[in-house]
Amino acid sequence: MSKNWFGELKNKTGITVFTVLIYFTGFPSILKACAVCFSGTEETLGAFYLTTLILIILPIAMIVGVVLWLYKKKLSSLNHSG
Amino acid sequence: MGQQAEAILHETEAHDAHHEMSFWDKYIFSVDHKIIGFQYMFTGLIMAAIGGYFAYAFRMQLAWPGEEVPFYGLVDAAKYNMLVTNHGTIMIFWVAMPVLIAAFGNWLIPLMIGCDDMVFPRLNRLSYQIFLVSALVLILSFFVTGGGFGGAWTSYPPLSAVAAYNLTNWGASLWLLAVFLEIVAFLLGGINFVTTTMNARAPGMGMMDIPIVVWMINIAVILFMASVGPLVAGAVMLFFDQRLGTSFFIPSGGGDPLLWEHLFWFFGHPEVYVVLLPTMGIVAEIITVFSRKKLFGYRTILYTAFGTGGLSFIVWAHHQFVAGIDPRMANVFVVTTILISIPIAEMLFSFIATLYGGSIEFSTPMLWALGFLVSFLIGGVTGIYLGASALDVYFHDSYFVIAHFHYTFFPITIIGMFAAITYWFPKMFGRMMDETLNKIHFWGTFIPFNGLFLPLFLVGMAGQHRRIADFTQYPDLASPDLQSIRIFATVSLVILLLFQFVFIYNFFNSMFKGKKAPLNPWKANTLEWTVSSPPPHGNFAELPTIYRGPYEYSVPGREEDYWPQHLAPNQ
Amino acid sequence: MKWSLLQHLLVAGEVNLENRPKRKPIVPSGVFGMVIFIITEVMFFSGLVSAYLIIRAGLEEWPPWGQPRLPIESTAFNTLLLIISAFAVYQSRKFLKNNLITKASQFHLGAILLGFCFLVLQGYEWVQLLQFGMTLSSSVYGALFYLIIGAHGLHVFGALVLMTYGFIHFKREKSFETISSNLLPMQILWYFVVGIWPLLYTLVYLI
Amino acid sequence: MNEYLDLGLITSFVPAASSFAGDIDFLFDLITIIVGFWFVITLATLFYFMIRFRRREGVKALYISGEKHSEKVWTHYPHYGVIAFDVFLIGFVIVVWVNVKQTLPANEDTIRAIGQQWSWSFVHTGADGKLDTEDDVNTVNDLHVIKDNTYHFELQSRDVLHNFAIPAFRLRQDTIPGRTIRGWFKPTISGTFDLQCAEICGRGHSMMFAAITVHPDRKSYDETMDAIRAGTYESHFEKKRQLGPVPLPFTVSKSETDSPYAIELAQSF
Repeated sequence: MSKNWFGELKNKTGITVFTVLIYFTGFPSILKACAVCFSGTEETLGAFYLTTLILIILPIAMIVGVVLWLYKKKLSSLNHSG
Repeated sequence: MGQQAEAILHETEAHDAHHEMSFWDKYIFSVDHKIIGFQYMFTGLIMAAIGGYFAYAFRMQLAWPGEEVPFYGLVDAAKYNMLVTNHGTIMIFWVAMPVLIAAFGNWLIPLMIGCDDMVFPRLNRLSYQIFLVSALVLILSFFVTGGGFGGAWTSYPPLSAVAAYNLTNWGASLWLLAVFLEIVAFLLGGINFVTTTMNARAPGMGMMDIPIVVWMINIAVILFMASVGPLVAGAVMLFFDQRLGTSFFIPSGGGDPLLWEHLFWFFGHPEVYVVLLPTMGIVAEIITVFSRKKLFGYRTILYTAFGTGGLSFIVWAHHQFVAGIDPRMANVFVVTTILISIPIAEMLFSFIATLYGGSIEFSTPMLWALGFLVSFLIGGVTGIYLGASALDVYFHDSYFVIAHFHYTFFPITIIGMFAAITYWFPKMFGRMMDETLNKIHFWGTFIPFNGLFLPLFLVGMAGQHRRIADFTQYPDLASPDLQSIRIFATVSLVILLLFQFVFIYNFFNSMFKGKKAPLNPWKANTLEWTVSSPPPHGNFAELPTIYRGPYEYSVPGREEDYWPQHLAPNQ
Repeated sequence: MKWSLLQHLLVAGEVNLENRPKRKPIVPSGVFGMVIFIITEVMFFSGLVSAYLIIRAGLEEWPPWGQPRLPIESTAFNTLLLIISAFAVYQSRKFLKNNLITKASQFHLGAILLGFCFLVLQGYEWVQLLQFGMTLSSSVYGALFYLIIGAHGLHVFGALVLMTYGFIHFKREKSFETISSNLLPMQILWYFVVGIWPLLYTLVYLI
Repeated sequence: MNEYLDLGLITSFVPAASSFAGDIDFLFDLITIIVGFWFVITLATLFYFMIRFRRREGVKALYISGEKHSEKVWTHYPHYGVIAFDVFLIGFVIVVWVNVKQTLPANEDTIRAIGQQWSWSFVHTGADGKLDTEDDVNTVNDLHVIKDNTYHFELQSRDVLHNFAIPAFRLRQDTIPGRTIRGWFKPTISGTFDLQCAEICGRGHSMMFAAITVHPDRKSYDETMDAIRAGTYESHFEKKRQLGPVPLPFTVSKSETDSPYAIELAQSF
């Protein structure tokens, strides 16, 4: 057993977990067996995905934007006075 | 009130000979942040009493179904639905939010950051007035024809959208209007809180010298402001559906009921953290003072709060695992949901680490804070079960969910509220509370609380689901064992409610007849303990300057074990 | 007593913490408060837009059978009015910086008038659409149109009321800095109201 | 998966009557062990600190900022543990979820459940194994299936949201008006179980319950179906209703009532 077996194991576990997640979240054969997806139309599903993405990204982006803006203002005011 | 504001007031009242303010000006239409905080607090406490009374009525019905409930009467199906719906709504929107955020936010922010009032005092007053109207509209909705709204606090359409389905034509609309007004009130208040904290801090107070509770209230407010928009949009659409004949959420007219769940839960989940974070802050203040320890990892706690806030925007779909969303989307939300346990766990570990090497005094506020840690821990770990989508297939809308979120909300709202009240009471009213009665009240609340909600985990595991008025009709759920569990929970609730009278007596008795409180009875560092109690209008005689962080307890080489923020280093 | 109560409720005299010598905030309170308010507003409109996208995706025919098309051209003109008004506000600020108070007030007034023109034309369009049989309850198409465009119209109206109220500052105040800082929050709101319109126009009218 | 780990926490209350019930019970037990481990350790630490560091005369508290790296590790190590267990858990959770909700195994038969205020209508396929044909058998509040057969279900709703919930099968799924939601289950124990509506659906939500009967073999199932067609079958549901205690008093004021179901309900109780 090599010395850095732990590092290898960690790396492998990470890759396995990642692959498993990708497999289960997006694999096309499972898509066909999706129990709920048939209920609405394709477009509805797409719209739900799109709006989910919008709603997730917008608030975080705005808050981060405002914080960065304040930070910049703060830095420039410090430079101005000092 | 600041000097400028006072000057303006005097200008406008030039014709008034009195310098004394009338009762109305002083207590009802005051712009003083402390009075507005009291107004929020007392309204919240009255609403808490109503919510508790509702809980009593429907728990009695569950324990002894079909029998007259003393002090209420017969609980039929319509009344049962109305009771559970409005219990949830009141406890979240009219107790947790006003007491934890609005009352203590108003009371503490200006005092703790060392300024004389909120930045927009009139906006603040308007906020409370709208809030009061919203509470009155909600109470009115119980008495209109058809009775109060009975479609659960989540109010899923089409049930909530069509009067023929919910049979509470006006109750549903008034309920929605009340929620809408309440949200508007908090928007106004929230703008005020964040702006005050940003712009009105005492000189010398850097970002990392702000007490954690002020930080937490601000993070909570920002979360609220950033998440509430979709709910407001949804509420307007639902109101149109109810009153103007549109069909945004009614499938026969081209709408989509899932859309409401989408918009509602986008707000609904951050809301949990909106009420959780202020209590975390209150607990942080109390455990540092009563263990005479510096807070373990100020920055860690702060960053975990940011992390929690950010993550709370991407977990909401776990409320819809079995609601008909795409199961592939559910997998992503399982990951994010379980991830959110990480910052919260880190925060709790930091609080526990704060106790290490301390000198812990078990006074009542400390008991409440420790009680919070213990019971919130149970609420937190049971959340893992429900975040796991596959288990949600079984536990969705069961009593396991009820027990879980009461183990989070009860500690947050009720225990957090009592912790804060008992801790800041000497400053609020200038008198001490009776310690013995306080301790009786603590044990009389904490033990029955566990007796009430631990059994609900068991009935939840047995598959008992929510919002059912009478389980005796369900052959599998009517077994005597389960019924005796229900009776046990109900008896615990009654005991819990009875012990609240101890608190009410103690509260008002101490307010008028209690022992006079010294300036700083707990020997705490933060700025609110430097002003006289109760603090006068304008708070500080002269604005303090800040020299250090808020948690410098037991500093080596110093004789006293505390070091207030405003003392200059040579003092 | 009554009069003083009314005054208390109406007169906007805030505590002016910015004048305290010891502390100088990075961003003025009014501006900061307005920015936070606009975050909420953006989320409100994103909720409406989400609803629009989801409901529209669920219907096969858009616009549904028997519903009138929306007037794209006249609204394009309307859009132009709104954008010009934003430029007028921008010019007004520029003049204020150069201490030209009369010109600044003229441009401010111009922006308000353009805003009112927008509202009036929008109202005229609504009257016509109602005559064509497109009402709130005729279909979810009409409902969404009136909801989103109406929500925006209400915001325009609110912002206009604020801007008109802000016009008083030109008469009352003496210092250019005070006028500028007092007007800034309202102007930010106006920029927001103008900025979100092309988005809604594209979404509701064009595609 | 419950052959690997079975604490019997849920099965002591309600039997595990479907093919995936064991997986869900296994997951519950697994989470209980992992979470219980952390819970006990954390709570023990908390109580130890409370007792060990209580206030004593002349003992001053330590000054620890928790900002130094050597101090931070004390919260970080348990934290890494939590992350490791979280990742471990997510793997199992997703495997079970994919089995239950994301895959649709080949079926022997299909049933349709239609929710309305406040009863369930069920459609059985009859002899040809297809829905929407002449020999369909319709029942109200009474569902019949055969043991060890895999069923697909189609959920529909006439008015509001309902939830098709069978605790013994560990199954809950919302029904949504305007959509048809498909899924599957495979009963493994014969008997009669509760079928509930688990999403609030109005005034009569408490009354909206049905029974699912799992027949041990096809013979018994066919006999029942014939009896239902002939109108001679007394449903299990009805028998249970008579045994149960008094129904709730209902007050539905006539002026408020627009719903035909509400009128029906008000008259029948």
